[in-house]
Amino acid sequence: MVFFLSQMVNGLTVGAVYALIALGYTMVYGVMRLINFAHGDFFMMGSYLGYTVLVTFLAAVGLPLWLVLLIATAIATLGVALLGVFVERVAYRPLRRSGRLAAVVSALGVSQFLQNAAMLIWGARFQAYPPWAAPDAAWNIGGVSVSLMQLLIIGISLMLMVGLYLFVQRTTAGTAIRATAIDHDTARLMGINVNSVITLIFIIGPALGGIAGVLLGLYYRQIHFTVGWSYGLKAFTAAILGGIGNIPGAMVGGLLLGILEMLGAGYISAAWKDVMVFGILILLLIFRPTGILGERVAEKV
Amino acid sequence: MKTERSRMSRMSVSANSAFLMVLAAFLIVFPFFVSDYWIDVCVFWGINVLLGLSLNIIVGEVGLFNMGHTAFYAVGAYTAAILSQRFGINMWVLMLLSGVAAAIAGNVLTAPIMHLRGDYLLMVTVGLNEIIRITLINNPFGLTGGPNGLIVLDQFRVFGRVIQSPIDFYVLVWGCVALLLFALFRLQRSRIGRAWNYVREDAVAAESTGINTRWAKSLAFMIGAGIAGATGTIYATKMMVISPDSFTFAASVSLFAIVILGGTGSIPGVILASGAMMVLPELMRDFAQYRMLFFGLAMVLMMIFRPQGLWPSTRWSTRVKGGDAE
Amino acid sequence: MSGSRSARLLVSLALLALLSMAQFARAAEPIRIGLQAPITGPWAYEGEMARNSVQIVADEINKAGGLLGRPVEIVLGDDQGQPQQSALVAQRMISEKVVAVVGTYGSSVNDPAAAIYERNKLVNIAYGSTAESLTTHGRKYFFRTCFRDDRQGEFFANFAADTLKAKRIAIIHDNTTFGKGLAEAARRPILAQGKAEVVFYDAITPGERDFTAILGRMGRTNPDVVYFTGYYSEAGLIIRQMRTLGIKAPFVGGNAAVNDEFIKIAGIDIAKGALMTQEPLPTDLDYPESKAFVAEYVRRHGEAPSSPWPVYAADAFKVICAAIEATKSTNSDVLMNYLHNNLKDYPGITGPISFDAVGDREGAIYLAYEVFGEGDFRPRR
Amino acid sequence: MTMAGSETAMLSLAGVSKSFGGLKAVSDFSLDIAKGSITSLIGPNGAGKTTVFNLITGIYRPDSGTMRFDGASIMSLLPHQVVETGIARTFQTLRLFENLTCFENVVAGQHCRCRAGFIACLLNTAARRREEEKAFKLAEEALRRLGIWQFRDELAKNLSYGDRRRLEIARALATVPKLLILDEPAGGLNEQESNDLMGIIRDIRDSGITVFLIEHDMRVVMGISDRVAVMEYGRKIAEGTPEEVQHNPDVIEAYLGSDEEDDEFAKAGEAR
Repeated sequence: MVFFLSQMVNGLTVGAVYALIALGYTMVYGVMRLINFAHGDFFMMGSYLGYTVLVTFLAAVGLPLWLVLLIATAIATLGVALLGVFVERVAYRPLRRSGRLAAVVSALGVSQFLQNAAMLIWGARFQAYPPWAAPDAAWNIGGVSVSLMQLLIIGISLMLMVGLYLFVQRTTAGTAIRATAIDHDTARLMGINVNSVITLIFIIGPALGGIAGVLLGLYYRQIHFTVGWSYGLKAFTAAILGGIGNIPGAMVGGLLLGILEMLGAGYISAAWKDVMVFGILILLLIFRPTGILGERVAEKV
Repeated sequence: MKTERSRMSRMSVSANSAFLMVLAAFLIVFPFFVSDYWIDVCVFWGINVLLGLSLNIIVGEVGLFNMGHTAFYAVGAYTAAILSQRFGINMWVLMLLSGVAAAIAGNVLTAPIMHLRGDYLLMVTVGLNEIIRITLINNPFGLTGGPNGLIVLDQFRVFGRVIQSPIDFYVLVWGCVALLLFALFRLQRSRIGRAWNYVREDAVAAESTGINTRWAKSLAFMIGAGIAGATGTIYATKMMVISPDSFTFAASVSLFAIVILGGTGSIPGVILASGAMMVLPELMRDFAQYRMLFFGLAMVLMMIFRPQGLWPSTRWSTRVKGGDAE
Repeated sequence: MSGSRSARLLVSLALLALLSMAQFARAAEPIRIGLQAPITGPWAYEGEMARNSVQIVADEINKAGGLLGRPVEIVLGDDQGQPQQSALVAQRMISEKVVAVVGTYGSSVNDPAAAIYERNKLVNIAYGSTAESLTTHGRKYFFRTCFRDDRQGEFFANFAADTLKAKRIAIIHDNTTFGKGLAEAARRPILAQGKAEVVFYDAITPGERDFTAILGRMGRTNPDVVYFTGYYSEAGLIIRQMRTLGIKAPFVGGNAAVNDEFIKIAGIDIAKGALMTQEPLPTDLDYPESKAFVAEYVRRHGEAPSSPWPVYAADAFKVICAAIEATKSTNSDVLMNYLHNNLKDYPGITGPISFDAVGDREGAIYLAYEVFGEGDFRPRR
Repeated sequence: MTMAGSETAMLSLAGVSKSFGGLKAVSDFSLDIAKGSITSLIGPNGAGKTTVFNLITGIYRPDSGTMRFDGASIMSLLPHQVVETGIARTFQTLRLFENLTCFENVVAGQHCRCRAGFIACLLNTAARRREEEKAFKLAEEALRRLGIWQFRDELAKNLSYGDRRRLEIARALATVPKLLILDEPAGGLNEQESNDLMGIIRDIRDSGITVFLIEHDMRVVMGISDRVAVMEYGRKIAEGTPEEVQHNPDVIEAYLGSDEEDDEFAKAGEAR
């Protein structure tokens, strides 16, 4: 039981991060029907930006730790959001009328570019977040070890997810996003500026990815330019699992994937873990083609 | 406007034939002037062309998103390696068998989700690629040799001559390309090829016009996977050693990019793009570090300024002779 | 696209191809020896060091008058750490008519090349490919100056049982050719000796960062020592997550874990006391040849090579030159026979070199390293 | 004249119902279509007419009821199998293969009449060639019948709207149907084009093909129909000759009582 609970805590931690990244995939997909393969790399850039801020600017300044972390996170988030808007302008917007395959390849190109840019800027070797930055506190609750970073990751992720959900459901901008997701032309007729909505999506999605990047950087310390690829793949899987285009679906999918992974590795075999994850994904799609929470989406007629 | 367009498409068809003739001439003359190394480069180019064309059936002709194509390539290569190692079956038979194995794998694994939206299929094929790669690494029942892979000792034989030297492989691979082109040409001009294009254009309309879209999609997937599997046999005998390192998701992605960058559905496009993928990195050697950066940038720019690809698809469209003049 | 434009495109492509071919058509006066290494790709760093090291040896030989009165020249082939590129490089080496080849680094990358060299009867000496399988195919022209994984595995088995007095051993690998090979090579002697048991054996996925699940499962087996045979980046995470989970067993890494980054990722408090099994680093070698070599390397590049492998490349190059010098021949069969039968205890940079019947280097020198401080790995006393 | 159970019924629907998430799109719908007739289905937007078509052509599966065509049940057939039994259709919103030529569009209709498999196509057997020759001839006939043969090598997307409508009918005809189902064939056509269309539909009927259509243009409906059925809120509220229907108080009520409702429901019905 203790072992099971520890695995759940670990699974929730990883899953919360998958969910944060999956939100970016799902929002972009919902509005643009584009699989943004570069999204994982926004997450990676977030990790590196946070690292740079921590190491170069803030190491010397005598501010309290929580403030330092807040500033680093804010700068990384802002930077990644700007990057997201820029990428959308340059690499996706010109392609909106050129078919979806062109956009997918463009996204793959952006991903390739970002990875190699990161390699050139920060080097091909692994980098590590400074040890003083990450709070090391951990508790042992009845044999289950829970660290402060884990609680922070789960807490912040849940807060952001709920916030995003409320934003999309309750605000005017959120309504515009939902309307655009249903149909661009109708949304335009209703007086919604579709371009602004897409820009907004490319601020929110990458920003969430950026926050996730910093959080995971602090948690694991180790960062590398290839990390976006594997997390991106998992997060996208999570988005599909929950029902792509669906915001609560991304959360559920992310958490579920994290827990599945941890239980799979914890009880069965770490080497076969990914085979199980993808196997479950395929089975789920066979029996429930729209994911766990996905509604039946009308194929455009 | 109307007549102009139709004339243009006719001209491009002749450009296609011109391309193939120039290519054939080049390929015949080429080996007489270069070292074995460049012949070998062309062997791998040819292998990539085979793979690209097989993926093009799925992505280009039918419009199905398949981003895990190397999975089928791997199934073929490993089927050949395992059967040759254990039973010493003739390589030509193995080529057929591994093609069939890959086709079955392609069909069994994708049939249940064939009717889903394109993006789900994409995700499933990606998952499939990972499942197969990890399974190969984990060495189930001691079959696949784990991360070390398998040694392939047997080779193709033609009238007692062992296909071994670069020029032998050159002839074998490009001979296969020629055969495949011929087969594709036949298919494209038949009811099967047309059905594929109808499905790509509008699956609902195709179904309502009496086309079994599921059959059309599955057939394309089986043929595409089968060809990739058969190509896997050639790859295995060429490399003599195969390991999971050759069948990664990244390899699938670059194959996918070849098809789109070349011009979805375009045969000259696939040949040009896979050639460029082989030669460009060689030419950009001086920029070693920046190479992949430029490569990513080029993909984006290409899609923005030439979304239809290097050599946009021009089909050999079905025309009727005679009739009255326009 | 109009017909004439496509024709122009084709002509320019053909020209490009011809131009690039011309570059390889030069005739050669010097004795040419190939170096196949990952100059780009994920192992670019290793490839670069190997190139630097071999260059030092070549320069020395040329300064001393060359080989058989002819200068030596290095023909560099970049295999990018990919199997297919490796096969291409091997073919290029044969087209270039090199006398012998040094290389390469990765085991799974080496295999296709070794197969081609074998068929074309070209002596090739690997410098970083430690997988056992490479010398189990009966190849006559394949040699290596590095040691096989099973020697390191054996070293670990003895070290764990005799020095650490471990009874329950956990082994984790990363499912790469190298990591899994070493893990198996360690498990075998432990099982055979019967002094200890392997209580846990599983693999992580490289590139991932959360190993708490597998470590948690491992922790329940109460190991006395944990052996991780993968790379430093994951090793750093594993030791830290182990300690967070409260697993106090000593951590031993394989030779791929030795890297400053290991300490940075784990944090010095946690990394301190971690052990590594590995070939002696160049700076820890006691032979006069090694001291001279390291000094020259530092003079040229400002720091000593950070891994043992480039030095094995330099040794491979030296051995080839020694064979040519001794036999006064550049014939592959002559060289092959000489290396198998006549080369005994050649004074290499990494110690005496002799090859056995399958081309493996005889003897083995491994040390247990310990982490003492920031960036400080020292042989354990 | 009662049609129920009549031996001349080509298509007979009995008690067919379909609902989407609690919303009854079609309820207890019964209709017989006589062989060789032109039958129209009319009704306000959102009445469920297109849903009836989608049920017949296998795009949706009915919740209850029976559907028989030419004596055999078509309840569990997939759309392409429905076409094989001899029912061809067009769409309310045109669905052409835009990037293919008109000829290729029409040849699509012959796909289900051909049998050549993978091997036959690869080997280009004589049987395959004969079969294809026949298919091409039928496609040519269909194009000529609709008067668009001169556009055969043109891409479908380059045609005028009226010609595109004709092209879709030609494609349906090329399947050699017994029953042709047309979803608002006159939609978006001008008066001259509508008149031509009426002629074409009559010709089709005269060549022995039964026609069933949805239409809003009452001039067309009253001009060519042998029988008219009227739907409102998923139910059939009237059926008879054009004159009978025109004077049916329920129909008048339905048409006057409802303003142009938004046709969202109709759209939703077609989408899946």
